[in-house]
Amino acid sequence: MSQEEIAFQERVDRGEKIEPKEWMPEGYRKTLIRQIGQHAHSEIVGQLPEGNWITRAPTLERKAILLAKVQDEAGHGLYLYSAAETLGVSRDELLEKLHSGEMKYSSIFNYPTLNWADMGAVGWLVDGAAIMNQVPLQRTSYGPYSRAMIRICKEESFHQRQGYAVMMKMAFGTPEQKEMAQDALNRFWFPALMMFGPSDKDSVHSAQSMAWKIKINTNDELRQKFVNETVPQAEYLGLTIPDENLVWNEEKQGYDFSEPDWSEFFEVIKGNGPCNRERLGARVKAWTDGAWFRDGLSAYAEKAAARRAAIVAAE
Amino acid sequence: MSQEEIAFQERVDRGEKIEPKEWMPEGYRKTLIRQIGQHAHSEIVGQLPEGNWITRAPTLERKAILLAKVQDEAGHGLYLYSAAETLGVSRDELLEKLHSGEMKYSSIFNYPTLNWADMGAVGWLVDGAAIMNQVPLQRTSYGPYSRAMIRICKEESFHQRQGYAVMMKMAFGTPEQKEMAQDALNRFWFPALMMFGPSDKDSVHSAQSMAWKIKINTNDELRQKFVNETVPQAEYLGLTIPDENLVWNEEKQGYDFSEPDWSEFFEVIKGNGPCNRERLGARVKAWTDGAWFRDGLSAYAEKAAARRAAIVAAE
Amino acid sequence: KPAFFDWLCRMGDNALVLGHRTSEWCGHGPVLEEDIALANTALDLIGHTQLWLGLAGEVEGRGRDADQLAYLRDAAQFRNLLLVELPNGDMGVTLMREFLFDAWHHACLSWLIAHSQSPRVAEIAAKAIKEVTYHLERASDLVVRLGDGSGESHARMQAAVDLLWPYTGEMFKSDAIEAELVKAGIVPASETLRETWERTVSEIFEEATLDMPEDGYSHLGGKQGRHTEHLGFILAEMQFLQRAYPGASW
Amino acid sequence: KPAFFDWLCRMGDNALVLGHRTSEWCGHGPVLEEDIALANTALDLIGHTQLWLGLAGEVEGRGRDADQLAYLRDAAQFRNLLLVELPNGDMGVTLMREFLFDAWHHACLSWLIAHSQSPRVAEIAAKAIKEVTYHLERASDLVVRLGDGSGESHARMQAAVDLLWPYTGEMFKSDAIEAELVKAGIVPASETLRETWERTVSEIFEEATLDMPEDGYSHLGGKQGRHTEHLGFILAEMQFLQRAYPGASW
Repeated sequence: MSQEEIAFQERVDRGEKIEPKEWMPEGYRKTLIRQIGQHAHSEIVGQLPEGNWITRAPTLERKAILLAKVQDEAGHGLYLYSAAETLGVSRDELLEKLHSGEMKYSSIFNYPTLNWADMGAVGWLVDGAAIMNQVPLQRTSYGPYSRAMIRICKEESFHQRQGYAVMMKMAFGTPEQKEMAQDALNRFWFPALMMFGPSDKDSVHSAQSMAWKIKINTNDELRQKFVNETVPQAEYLGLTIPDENLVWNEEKQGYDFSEPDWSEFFEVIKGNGPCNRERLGARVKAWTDGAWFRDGLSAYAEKAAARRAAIVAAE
Repeated sequence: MSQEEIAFQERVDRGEKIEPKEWMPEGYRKTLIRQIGQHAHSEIVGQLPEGNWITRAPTLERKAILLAKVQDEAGHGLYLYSAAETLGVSRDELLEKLHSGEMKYSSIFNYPTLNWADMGAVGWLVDGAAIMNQVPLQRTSYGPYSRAMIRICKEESFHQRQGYAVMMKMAFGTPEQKEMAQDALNRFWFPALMMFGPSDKDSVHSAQSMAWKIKINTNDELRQKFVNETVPQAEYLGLTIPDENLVWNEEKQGYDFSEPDWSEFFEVIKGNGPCNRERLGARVKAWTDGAWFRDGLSAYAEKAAARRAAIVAAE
Repeated sequence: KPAFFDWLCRMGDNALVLGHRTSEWCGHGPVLEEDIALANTALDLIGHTQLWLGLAGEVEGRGRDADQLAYLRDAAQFRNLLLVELPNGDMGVTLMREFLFDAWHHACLSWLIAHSQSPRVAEIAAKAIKEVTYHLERASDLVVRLGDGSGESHARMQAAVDLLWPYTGEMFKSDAIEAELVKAGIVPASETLRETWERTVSEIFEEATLDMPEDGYSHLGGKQGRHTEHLGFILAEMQFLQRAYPGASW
Repeated sequence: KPAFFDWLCRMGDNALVLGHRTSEWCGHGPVLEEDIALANTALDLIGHTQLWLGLAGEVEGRGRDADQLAYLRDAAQFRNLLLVELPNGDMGVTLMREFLFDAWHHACLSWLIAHSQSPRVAEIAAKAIKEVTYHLERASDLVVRLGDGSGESHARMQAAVDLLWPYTGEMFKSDAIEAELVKAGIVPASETLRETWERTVSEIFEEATLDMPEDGYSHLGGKQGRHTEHLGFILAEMQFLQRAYPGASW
């Protein structure tokens, strides 16, 4: 380790925030760009599964709540691309990598939303798992990232409560509604557990990321925490977690549970999830169809600048 | 009149059929091409207003009947383009003129179909008016046209009965259904009357067409006949014809009725009907999007012909 | 009273149907800022729907609330302008429609705030106008920038104008229902809003280098429940859950 | 019996949903002959739907007829293959889907006619196979002509294959419901149909100069009621009138 690297690590260890213009190791920068970019992409792709139900929301209030939520997600994307930009990468560069498949987004968004209870399950389980991942990141070492996470976590926990509220309406509703709620839980349970990533035992990057405080907890710790918090919530709803091996372990003061099917996880990452083609396709289409719009705005901006320059020159 | 023209007119007057390879006046040929082509175009554009409800047909049986009907219309288009082809104009030439707006189709198809009773009203009133126009044309002087009309009239009268059956279900159904039936009648009554065209008093072409037996009755005769037959049918349904001036005229043994709003008729012909843009747009899009399909089939046909030729040559 | 109910449905249905169309863009916008702005616009419009249809239900006095009016009427009972139910087309058509509607919407709400004899109507208008003012500013700004942008963006915006223009006449067309309420001083006569609208539109079009078409044929009927073929499909989608699970609570 | 009901819904729902998708082309085909052929295919499929769902209703014994099953079940109760609910895409995708499905459909009906221990099932299959034989011939012919046609038509047909291939595996995937009926000799085990299907497909693809993709990941779930996001929209449209006017007679 160079002197600079040692000094950097000491700052991190002391809990100081690293700010954009300060020196940082190239690996730190790269890892952050990947992590923040992937998170930003997840927010914007994450508009789609819920966007799928906006036109079919069952009441005006639910429609408004869902619109507000999807709007928040786009807003989170904006914060995060801005945070990534402080590391020297533009939003357009990151989007290009998303569209080419070079960068990923969270695999959870490759699952379809098939009934209205999915709007509950996504809020409750998907946002719930996201928060579990993100709360510790409020203490991450990179200042802009940490501040973005504080803002995002506040809104996400609001989304999670709204999701749980939808789940309650469904689980305590008509028999058909309860069936939809159970169906949603059945389909989202294991994908939600996968959101924490495979066990860190198998991950090479984790140790370095934890030293840099880009990653705060291990995947397994967070997954366990998520299960512990979620099981009683499911019980309250009267729904059954689709895992026969789920049982309280008095000794570890937590639940034992089945591992998700990691082969499915890797298939989805490879592009074979139920909706990979649709999700990425929708974003690429939006970008391609929107080229004339962006070009038009740029052309106007150039003309306007030229006009201003002409006025200044004439004065 | 030349000798040929006199001889031709005498054949027509004797009730002989004119066949494709026989001599005919250029005006006769042109008028027939326009009339048959326009009728063919009407059949294929006429798929669209009813096609609009196929995916929403309320029972499997109704869906099947509607599919069969739309299929028949395409079939009628096929007969009629074939009849036109005997006059030396290809289907593709005629379609090009449809797509460019040079040739017209029946204005009635520029009205929208807005509720399920419209499937009844279209069959009852639109096919009804079409039949009224077409039945005399079975006796038209041009052989292929006459034979096409015989075939078409048989199917159209079947369609009209099916349309009336839908109307009965709706008119004798729930209050909402009856309301839809009345609404459909309100919207289609005057457009159906317009299908016979403006009064022949104002038409320059009519006299010549009638001499050639391309046109058999005047527009006003047919319109009167249609009203006389349709009013009792509406009464049976318990529906009100949207015309305050409609009254039985003992003397002429027919109904007096209001003229349709001919300014609307001419607006629709000019392209300003409620659906002109959608209808013609849909056909042009189908044709444009289908170019690769037609080209692919042609390319295969050429290759296949070349292969056959090569085999013959090798033998 | 039936006239008042009908007119309130016109206001509410405009907001509902335009909100629906706008929300179809969610997640499919040309830039992230547009995704946000479009979702926000849709959200505002759904909020207005709740206010107008809520009052409509009260006025009707048959116990229907805003949700029941939104979800349990069929197309022929809808009273929105044809303009708002047209398909989105490209972003140029969507923005142009938004602009043409907002310019009318703003003029209408302004009148209601200043003159309506119904305090409830004036109150809703006062709430809605803040958001509509913003919608109009945003749409105007984009119409100018895209109209006076690249060759392609100009061409698309002009094509959007030409496509939508025949649907604008309906905004200024009165009927008997309106006349009754005009007499009561509750609503403006439609034609009185035309001047303000035309001023807004012509100013922005001039800045945007867009041509204002000649007034020609107007498509009419939406306010009386005679719609385009598009509305039925919108409602089939929008109303599915309420229709399929009657009486459920969501 | 619940297994039999479920399997009959699989057959009926395939026909219903593919019929729906096919009917979306009505009036929009690339040549008039296609307009006719597509309407005819859709019509046949709706006919099959009536037979299969009619029997399903009888087997269920709760008084539901084919219409009630078609119009009053929500997506999770539908049992069709994912393949048939995918959007139509271009005519290449539509024809390729038709061909891949027909090749399976024909093999399945042939087995049922020859071997099913249920006379009712064999009887329906015997009725349906005449039309399906024609569908398969027509689709095969067009796949060959377009695959071996122009450069563009070849490219489009190959793109259609690549798009649809991951949805074909589901046709040959058994489950517990099927196993029960296989044991009773009523239906074929799905995997036994693969050989015939692959022979048909590979022969036609060879003639069409199309590449058969490697078998890879298969999208599953339709037969168990876990669909794509598309089915919900299909049903919202298809079922609107029955949902909006419960109990009316049409």
